[in-house]
Amino acid sequence: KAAPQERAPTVLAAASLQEAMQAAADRWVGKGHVRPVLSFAGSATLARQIESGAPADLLISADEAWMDHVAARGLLRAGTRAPLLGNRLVLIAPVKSTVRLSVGTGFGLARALGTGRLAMGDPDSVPAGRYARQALERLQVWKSVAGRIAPAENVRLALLFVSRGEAPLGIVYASDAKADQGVRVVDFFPENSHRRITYPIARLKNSKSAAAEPFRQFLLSKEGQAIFRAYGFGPV
Amino acid sequence: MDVLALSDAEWAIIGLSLKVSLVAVAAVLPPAMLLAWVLARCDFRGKILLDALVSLPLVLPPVVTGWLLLLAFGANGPLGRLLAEYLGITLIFRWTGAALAAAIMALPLMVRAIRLSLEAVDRRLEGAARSLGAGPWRSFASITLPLTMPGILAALVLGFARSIGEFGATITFVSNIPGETRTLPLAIYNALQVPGGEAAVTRLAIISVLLSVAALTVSEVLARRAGGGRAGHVL
Amino acid sequence: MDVLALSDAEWAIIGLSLKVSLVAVAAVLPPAMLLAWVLARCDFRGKILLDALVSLPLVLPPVVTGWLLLLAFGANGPLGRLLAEYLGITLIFRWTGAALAAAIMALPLMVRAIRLSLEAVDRRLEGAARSLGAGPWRSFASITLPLTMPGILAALVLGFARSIGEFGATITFVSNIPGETRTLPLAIYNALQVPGGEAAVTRLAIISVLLSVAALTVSEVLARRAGGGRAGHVL
Amino acid sequence: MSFEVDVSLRRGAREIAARFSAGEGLTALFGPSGAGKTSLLDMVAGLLRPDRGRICVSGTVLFDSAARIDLPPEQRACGYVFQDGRLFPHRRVRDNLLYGWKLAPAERRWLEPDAAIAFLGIGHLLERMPRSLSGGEAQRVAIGRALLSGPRFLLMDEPLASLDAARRDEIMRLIERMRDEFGIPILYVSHDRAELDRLAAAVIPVG
Amino acid sequence: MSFEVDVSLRRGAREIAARFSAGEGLTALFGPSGAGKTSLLDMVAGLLRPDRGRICVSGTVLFDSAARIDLPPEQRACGYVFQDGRLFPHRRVRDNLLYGWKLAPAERRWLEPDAAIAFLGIGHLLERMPRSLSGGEAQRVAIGRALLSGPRFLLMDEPLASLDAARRDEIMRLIERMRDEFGIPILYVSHDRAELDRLAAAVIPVG
Ligand SMILES: Nc1ncnc2c1ncn2[C@@H]1O[C@H](COP(=O)(O)OP(=O)(O)OP(=O)(O)O)[C@@H](O)[C@H]1O
Ligand SMILES: Nc1ncnc2c1ncn2[C@@H]1O[C@H](COP(=O)(O)OP(=O)(O)OP(=O)(O)O)[C@@H](O)[C@H]1O
Ligand SMILES: [Mg+2]
Ligand SMILES: [Mg+2]
Repeated sequence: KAAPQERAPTVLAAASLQEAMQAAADRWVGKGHVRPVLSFAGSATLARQIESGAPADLLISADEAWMDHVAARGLLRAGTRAPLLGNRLVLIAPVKSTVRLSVGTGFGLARALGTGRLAMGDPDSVPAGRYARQALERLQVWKSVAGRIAPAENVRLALLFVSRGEAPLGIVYASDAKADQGVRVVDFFPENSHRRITYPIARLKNSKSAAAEPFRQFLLSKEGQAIFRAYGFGPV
Repeated sequence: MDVLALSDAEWAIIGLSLKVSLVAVAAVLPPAMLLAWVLARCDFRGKILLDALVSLPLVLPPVVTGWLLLLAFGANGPLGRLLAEYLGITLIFRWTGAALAAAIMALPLMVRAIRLSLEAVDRRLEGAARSLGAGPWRSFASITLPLTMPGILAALVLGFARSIGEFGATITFVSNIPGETRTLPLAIYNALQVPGGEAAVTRLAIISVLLSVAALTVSEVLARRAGGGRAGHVL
Repeated sequence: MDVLALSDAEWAIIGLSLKVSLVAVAAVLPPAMLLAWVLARCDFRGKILLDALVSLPLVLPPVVTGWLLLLAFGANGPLGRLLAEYLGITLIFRWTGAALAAAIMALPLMVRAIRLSLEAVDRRLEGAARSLGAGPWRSFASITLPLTMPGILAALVLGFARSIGEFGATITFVSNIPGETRTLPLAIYNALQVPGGEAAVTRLAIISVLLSVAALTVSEVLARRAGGGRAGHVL
Repeated sequence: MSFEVDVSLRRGAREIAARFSAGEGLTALFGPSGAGKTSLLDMVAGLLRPDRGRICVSGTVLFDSAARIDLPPEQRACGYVFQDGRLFPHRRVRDNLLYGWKLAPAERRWLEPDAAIAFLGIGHLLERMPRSLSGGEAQRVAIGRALLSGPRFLLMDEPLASLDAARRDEIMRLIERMRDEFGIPILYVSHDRAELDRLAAAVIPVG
Repeated sequence: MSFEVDVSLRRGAREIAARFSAGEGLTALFGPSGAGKTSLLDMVAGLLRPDRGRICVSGTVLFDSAARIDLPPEQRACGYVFQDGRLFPHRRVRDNLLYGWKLAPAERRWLEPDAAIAFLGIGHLLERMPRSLSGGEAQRVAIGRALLSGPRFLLMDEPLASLDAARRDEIMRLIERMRDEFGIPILYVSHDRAELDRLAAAVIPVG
């Protein structure tokens, strides 16, 4: 069905989008298009690859900072950058944990941790960790837990720490918590406790595939958005 | 075992991993031998610096090596540009790039192993070969090289295993493109990112291990054939 | 160079990296020698499997090794529980865990290097030592061990370099805790994740390289002292 | 009887077998190249295990396949001068010489290092590494090492092969002294008839 | 003149120097252990570089420090029987024997492998690895390897040291034939006066 001359777009996407993007690509193929080539890695890695001239069509970054970095080098096609999806932060605990906490200003996070550590993305390098630190700072509990975090390299690892019971509590994206049977959501973080979480998408300047733009449009469309919603991502 | 009924996609990943690793090891063997020879046999100022340079990919975190490869061999990198212009070769986002990354990561291990064996060769045997009429090259090929075989075999095993397991430099340099650069470790990484991906991780990890067991078996057989042994003696 | 005026935080990272790597290499040397000995000298069914087991950390992507370490040595892992209960040792989120990860990753390299040298030892010399009155242990310590020294030195260099560069298993097993588990590669990784972090990456990478140059220098000096050489002969 | 040997061993295509009892003094093994002389010494030293048989030196059973006795080499206390020298390449001449001496109990040390060094004329070589020695120098160090290990009996495999006439004569005098003064049994391999005529009480043909 | 040698070399504490011209036939180097005989052969073979001097064999200058001539060993075409055998441990006896033979140009091959093998009595060893050979077996293979390389002259460092009387005699006859029939100059080291009396046209004292 696919038009034979249609060249598959290469999409560089943040690793945490893997399942949702696979599903979106499946749907896209179902509509008679060529399957896009999806490459998943950390946003920093992807941005550096683009910077060094990698032949790709679309970039979906897990944070705005790396998209800004690429934009500042003039590597984006004007007018194609858009927020693709949003997310929320949640406080999680192992499924078997009985801890009860409601997230709010000055909430008893340190006490709830006991001698354990708080698993979260590394606030120095992982977007989810940066948002989490910001939220904890706004809620005035950061000082009490700053020395007690377990900064993970990616959110999946933070989930693993919690689901294995190595850490009694953790902070991850709602989309990640939803997918993992080993953890339960203790509470959501208030949306105003941190900067808005967005995953931006943009088409790259040296994009050659004509199918790139329709696919980008598809991801931003209602149909595309519904797919992301199903995987726990929020609207922007 | 049911876990080992592989899907087509998995077979493709295995095939790619094998291709990348074998090409990497084959391509890096000659320079590794040359470097081992220079380090074992020559004495010059800056030898330790050469040694350090060779060891670099071992000392640096793989992502840094990948990043440096990206800077050098990317489409905008100086070497990448040269390759593209004069040889029409692109490495970035290609399996050839994955092979380059694996080769670079395997290099220090292979050089050490070969060097170790090379330094143990009794050079008086080379003198004997020369006095029997062999020029330097023939003496190297017929005496030094076979006597270095244990080190070369060890280097091949180490290099192959390292290549099969190479992740950080690869994903940084050539990204994670299915069918092109998504080798076993990258596929494992992908599976690890997916909740409930543990089963897939386990399958892929077992495959990796089986590949290396196969490599080890081949090397043991070759080593035995090369060996000979001192039949009879207790001590 | 101005880039090398290090901050206190950087000094702390260097200190931690050195501590982790030295402890890892020192701790893994005895088992590496034992394994090398068994693989070089004993013949038994399943030898290739033992060989494969030792090579596992080389073949698997480091994150998988880290993941397995987490399952085994986490507070809720079977081995982790044993250690905590009987020895009061916790590894997870501790520098000791980082050292364990580094040690496991260094193991296959070290075993290969030692084994290579061990297999090259002329066993008739052990027979000579025995006939002169040395028991098996003394013969090992006074003959076999010193003759294996080139391999042991190579193993130490490889192991140290590998430990200094270890990233994936460490960050997966013990996360990236400043002052506790944030070694050089983890700090480098962090810097790489931040736009504009290249300067910090470069500084830290240069430090890594300098550490390994130091290790190489020490090993070369020791090797020279152990060596001796065949003065005079051209061939 | 100082040596009672009755052993056999299959090596490749060849069956090496010997059976002899020898009294006091120096017993020579004599036979063509490849007959099995070195193999026999290796079996007496405990470095090569016979397929079957019995080895007894000065009344001590070292090996007996029937009785399942097989003393490890270090308990046999032989001083073995190997056909190929076999010096420890990583130890200086001095440490090679003293290797066995340090391990020998004081009462078995019937030769002092200084005396041996002077006698063998290797005083100027003590700090050297073995690989820099000439053939005859290495041979003398090997003889010294074996004698200094306080052996109860000696195994000597062509010990004088690469020595000049003067040295040969001196070392033969030393061997005679060991044989006569200390009463040490010696099993000796040589192809030199004159040497054997001078030293050997018994000549055992091998092969 | 077949050998014109005038060289000196400092080795450790010792100064090795020799100056001699020798005519046809077999020239023996004779001297105490450590005098420098092996070093001299190594210098003639091109394996050890003299500090200064000149080496000329059958009119060909192999080394001349003044004229900066230093032929590499493979161009000197000597057949060197080393004091320590020095067989290639990874090659079967057959491949050791034929190593030089295969490299020699046809016109220089004055000895056929079959003849050498029969003569040296090593036909049953051809498939064996060197490390399984006895001392005398290895020595014979080493002699065969050197002779088969089609040498223009021979360097023999105690080639008969570990051989029995019968073998010795046979090989001495072979050496006499090479010397007389083929007119090959031979530089020969031995500690055995009888051997030298029989073979040597000239005896050069060393040391
Ligand atoms: N690398 C070295 N360093 C110091 N001295 C050396 C070295 N190599 C050789 N020698 C010395 O040079 C001298 C000559 O050695 P060479 O092997 O030529 O003696 P040789 O006449 O062949 O003796 P032998 O009859 O015992 O074989 C010896 O005293 C030896 O110790
Ligand atoms: N591993 C082996 N495989 C096959 N044959 C062997 C092996 N080791 C030794 N032999 C053979 O056993 C025989 C006896 O060897 P041995 O070294 O005892 O001889 P020898 O009497 O000492 O001879 P020589 O006087 O030449 O030193 C030889 O023919 C040798 O080739
Ligand atoms: Mg023998
Ligand atoms: Mg000599």
